[in-house]
Amino acid sequence: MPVQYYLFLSLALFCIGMMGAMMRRNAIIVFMCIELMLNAVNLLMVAFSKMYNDAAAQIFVFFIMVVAAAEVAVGLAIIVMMYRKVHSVDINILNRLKH
Amino acid sequence: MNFLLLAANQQTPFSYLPVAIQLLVGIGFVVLTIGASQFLGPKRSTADKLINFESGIPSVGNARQPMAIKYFLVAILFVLFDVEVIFFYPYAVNFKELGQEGFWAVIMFVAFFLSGFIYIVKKGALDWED
Amino acid sequence: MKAIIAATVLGVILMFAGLFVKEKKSVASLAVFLLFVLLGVNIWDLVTTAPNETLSFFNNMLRVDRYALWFNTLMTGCTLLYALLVSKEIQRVGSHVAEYFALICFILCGVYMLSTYNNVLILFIGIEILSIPQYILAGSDKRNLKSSEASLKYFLMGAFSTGILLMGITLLYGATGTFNIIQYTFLQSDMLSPMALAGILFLMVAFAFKVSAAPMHMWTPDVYDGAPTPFTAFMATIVKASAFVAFMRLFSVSFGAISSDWMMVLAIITAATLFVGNITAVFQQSVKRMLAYSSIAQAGFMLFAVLAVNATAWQGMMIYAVAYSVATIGMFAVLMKMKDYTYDGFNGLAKKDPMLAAFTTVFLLSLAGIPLTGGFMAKYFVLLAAVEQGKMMWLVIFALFMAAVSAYYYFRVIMAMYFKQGNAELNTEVSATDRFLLAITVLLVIVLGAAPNLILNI
Amino acid sequence: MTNLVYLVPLFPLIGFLINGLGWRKIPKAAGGIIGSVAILASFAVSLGIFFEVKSTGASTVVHLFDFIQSGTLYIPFSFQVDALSSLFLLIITGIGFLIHVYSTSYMHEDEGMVKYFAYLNLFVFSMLLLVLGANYLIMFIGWEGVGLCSYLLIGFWFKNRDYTNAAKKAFVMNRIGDLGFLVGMLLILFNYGTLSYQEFFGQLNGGQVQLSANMYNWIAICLFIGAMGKSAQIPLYTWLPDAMAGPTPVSALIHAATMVTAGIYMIARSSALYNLAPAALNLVAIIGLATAILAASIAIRQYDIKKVLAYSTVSQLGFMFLALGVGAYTTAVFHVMTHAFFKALLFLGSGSVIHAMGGEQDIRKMGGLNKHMKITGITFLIGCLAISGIPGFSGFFSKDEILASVYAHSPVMYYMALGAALMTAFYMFRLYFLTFTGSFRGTEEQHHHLHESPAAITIPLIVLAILSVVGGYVGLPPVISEHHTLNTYLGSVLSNFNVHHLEHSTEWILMGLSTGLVIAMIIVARVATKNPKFAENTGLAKVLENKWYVDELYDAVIVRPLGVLADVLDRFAEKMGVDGVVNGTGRLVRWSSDRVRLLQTGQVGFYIFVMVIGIAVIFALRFFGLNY
Repeated sequence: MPVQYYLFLSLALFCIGMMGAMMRRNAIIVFMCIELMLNAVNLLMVAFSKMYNDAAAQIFVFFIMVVAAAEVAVGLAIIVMMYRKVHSVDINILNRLKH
Repeated sequence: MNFLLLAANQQTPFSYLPVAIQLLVGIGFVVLTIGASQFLGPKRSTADKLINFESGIPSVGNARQPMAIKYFLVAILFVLFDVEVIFFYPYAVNFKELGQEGFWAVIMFVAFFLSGFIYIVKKGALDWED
Repeated sequence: MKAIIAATVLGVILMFAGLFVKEKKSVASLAVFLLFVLLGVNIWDLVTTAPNETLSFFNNMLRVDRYALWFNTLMTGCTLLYALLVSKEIQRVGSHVAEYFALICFILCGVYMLSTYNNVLILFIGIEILSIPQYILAGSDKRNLKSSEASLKYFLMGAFSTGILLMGITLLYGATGTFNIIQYTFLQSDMLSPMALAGILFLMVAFAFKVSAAPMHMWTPDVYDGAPTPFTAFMATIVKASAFVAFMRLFSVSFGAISSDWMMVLAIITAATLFVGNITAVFQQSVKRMLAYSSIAQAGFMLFAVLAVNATAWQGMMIYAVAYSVATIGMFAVLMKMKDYTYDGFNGLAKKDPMLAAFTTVFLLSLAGIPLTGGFMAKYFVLLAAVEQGKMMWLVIFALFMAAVSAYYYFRVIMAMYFKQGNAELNTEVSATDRFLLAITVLLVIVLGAAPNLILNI
Repeated sequence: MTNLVYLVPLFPLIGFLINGLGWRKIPKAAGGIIGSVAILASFAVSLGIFFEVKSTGASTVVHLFDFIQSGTLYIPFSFQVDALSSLFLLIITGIGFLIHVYSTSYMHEDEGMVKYFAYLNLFVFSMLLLVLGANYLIMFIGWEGVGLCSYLLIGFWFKNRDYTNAAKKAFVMNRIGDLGFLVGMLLILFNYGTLSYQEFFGQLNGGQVQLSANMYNWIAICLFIGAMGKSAQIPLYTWLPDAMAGPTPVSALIHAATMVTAGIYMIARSSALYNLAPAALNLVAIIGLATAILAASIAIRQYDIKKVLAYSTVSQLGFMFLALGVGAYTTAVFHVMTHAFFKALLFLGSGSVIHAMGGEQDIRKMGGLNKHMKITGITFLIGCLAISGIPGFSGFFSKDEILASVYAHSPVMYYMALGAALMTAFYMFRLYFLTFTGSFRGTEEQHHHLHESPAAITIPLIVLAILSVVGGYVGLPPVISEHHTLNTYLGSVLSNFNVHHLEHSTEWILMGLSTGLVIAMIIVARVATKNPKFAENTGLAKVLENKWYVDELYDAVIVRPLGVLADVLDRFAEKMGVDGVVNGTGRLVRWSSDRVRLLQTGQVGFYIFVMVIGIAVIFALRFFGLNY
């Protein structure tokens, strides 16, 4: 299967994630959309690694996954902290800081 | 065959077109779906609709029970320590080639890892009843 | 190389110190001592490497050259100065003093990686090590909702930009089949595949976010405003400088040969950054927020160093990083002493505490780029680099105009201090030690302006 | 002696440090003495240097230390000691000293006196740096330094609101000029890789680097824009009259004698460049002439004694630029010198008057002061005679020389310049007659307080009066003596550029013409002010009184639109865009109606939206072929 199919797929996933991050208001969902972007990248990475049959890219994917996990940890902690303050995970109520 | 990987030595705008098309398709799809659901979907929200459906029985109490923060904490820590294991696969695959140096590298990795674990234990993140 | 490991280990040590040492003050002093050690390690690295010798580690994933070592040393020195100046305020932020300092150590580890990476994997990890602790530091003031809000905003947008960065790396990998930034130089301008170009642009966008260049700057004012002031001072100076060095390293080492393909876009980003930062700063009422916008404006000037891929640009980046960091740290240190962060809070400071007012004036003059201060030399060098490179005359003139605009909002503070009535209330008593340290900072600013050779000829 | 040149700026610096660091502890008198002595010391050194240069005629570069040294770029911190700079040294330190002495008495009531002297010393230091520097960078450092000091000194009495505004205006206008200077500097550096005068001028006449005439013009014009800002030429002149908000001695030192002549110094210093840039030179001449006429016409209708002097300063600076523009560089420097003498004299005299009148500056409320303050009156008269060019006084020689070289350049310009000179005579004597003759028009207790100022004020007046009489004899016109002392002195540095000499008959005629007309003007002024009536001005007079409405014009054309733009960016970009996101969130609004009022901005979604738009724009820009 030619690699550009993977390219198209993961670009589409990436754009979907982008739009989601842009349009959703629930912090968790926004964060999931960002994870979707990262996974689109992972998919593309693996596809290329197969194309060049070069393992480096797969190791890179491992690193992406681990860093993403670390981000999940920090992110969820922040979101929980936010939730305990304002009892909502809606990012549109983050309005203390403005112009 | 693969125009994206080929070096496009004829720099016509056409050779850029696929990228643009891809972006447009990707963005357009999402805009379409979300926009459509916004406009087409009927917006009649009666009181009956807003109560959550408990198989006909009127719901009791609030669904949002305040949950102990411990659950989040444990879940988060689990995710961390679970995913870190991923680094053992590449080492396991070719630890012979890596030899001594690789071994010590992994030992260092585990050491940092353990220090993190000891830290959270000391910090009292895992003891369940305060 | 030694420094990276040292930073990590010292960070871990600090974490554990937090468990056993309960006394905030002693933790802080321990942290300062460890930063001294770290500076020592950096200097050790520096002196054990011959000039124009480049070492490479981890089968060529790190390439350590003299410039990087010197940059690391200077940044560590700035961090030390910062820690000395604001350790009291850090203790006031919250109860986890040891963790705050540990996070700062980890950030320094990221700084070292970003100045020596030779492989985009290290770039990616370095940026993450740089960013994730910042998300935590931004939210470290648990009592304050603004702090948590800043943290969440910063986290969401930072993660977003990470996605962009990774997409860029992946597309470049697809086009070249390598992660090594030296091998990216195989890219030829006349046969540049769209994928490679897209990758470069994605990377540029991601970096633009990290250095808060327009239009990716929107997070900056909110985060800098909401985060606890001591940590804002750190984010706005050392972190931003190292992000810039990473930006420069990639774009002049790897893509310097094909600069004609991305220069125009970056030039437009630069113009936008200068415009937004300066014009918006004019209308601020809080000095803290004004400094946030001014950091955007200063980023616009630093972008010149990236634009002009030549030797002067590297020197300009070095001196700009140091001059800007020192002046901004000093300015924030003064700001933290004030009770009221608005301009009116500074009214009549010259009467109440002439010494403090004089120090503040020097910092502001340096930020505004008045001669005989470090800020002037920095602006001079980066603009000179752009002029030598030749294609950017219109942008240079625009930048000079914007510098004139910037004088307006910096001098508003000076006017408030000297030309206005009122009693500026101090938050805390300014101790003799603080005065001494501030005096040293002022001295550094002036020395940088009078003899830039000291840090240029390395 | 030359190798001691570093002492000249050092003494004021020390004075500044002493006064600046201890301005709370040091008693006023001590502060004044420290400041004055510092300047006196550097005056002594500059005297020595002056005579050495006069004897040897050498122009040497004294290297102090390496300032910037990085790869190709090498900028030393070194001083240029030659005829031009040593002459300026004398003017700055000499007049500076007199004005310091004057200030010790003038400012002695002010509680910030020591701080004032610190600023004054700092100003002298930066001015000396400006004059002494052996390359454009050091000149620029001094350039910014004097700007800063004038900013501090104008705003010195910051109780008054619009004083600080004047200070800000001065600073911002100077910054605009500095842009030109910086761009010019960068162009020089870019083309020649050096900023030092010696190498640059060496390259200019017969080096390997040869540029197009266009490039020379651009560099010259950029430098001239800087000069416009500092020396208050059209269009950047409006800050100078407002700068009169500062203490009077400051106006005398900074805004009459020294700082404003920095532009003249720079262009005279770069004469080698301007000789290659005829278009730029013409521009200089035209701007100078226009400024001279405009400012003189404005001064005719001013009633504030210091404003009159301020506009006359602008007009005289216009004369100097006119002289530069026609290539008579030494003449311009000559006029700088004489003007420094009599303009400082006039300002200090006005200061003495204001002192006596208890702060009153409106000449409509003065008159007949001769009876009460003889010395001030006489010295002021001498100053007026000098500035309006009565034969025998210094102003005559320099102004006549300017007019002669302008005539040689083009008769039309000559007649216009002559008109400006006549206006000068008119408004100066209008000022003199209204102030010192006739009957007193002020209030009774003002009349009571009228008194001659103390010696510390009168002695500088007398010294300056003597100087503004004899100062002109260093440059006798060729018809009187073939030996022009100043030209021969400056000859080693400056050489006038295509200035044709007139045959003597023409020159006699010109002199006679101007002198006669000037005297006629004085008589007119006398008649006009015989029994003054200050009716509401109408027609042209009103326009003049309102300074041709230039400030209003700037406000309408530049200031307001900029403000609006910034406002739009601030409000619209940060707020309106967000509302779109906000409106989509109806359920949230219902869920937390109490927070609705807060839902204005700071939305992550909007921020990411902007980022995405930015990415799209960047890609579009690049992929649809925008690159070098």
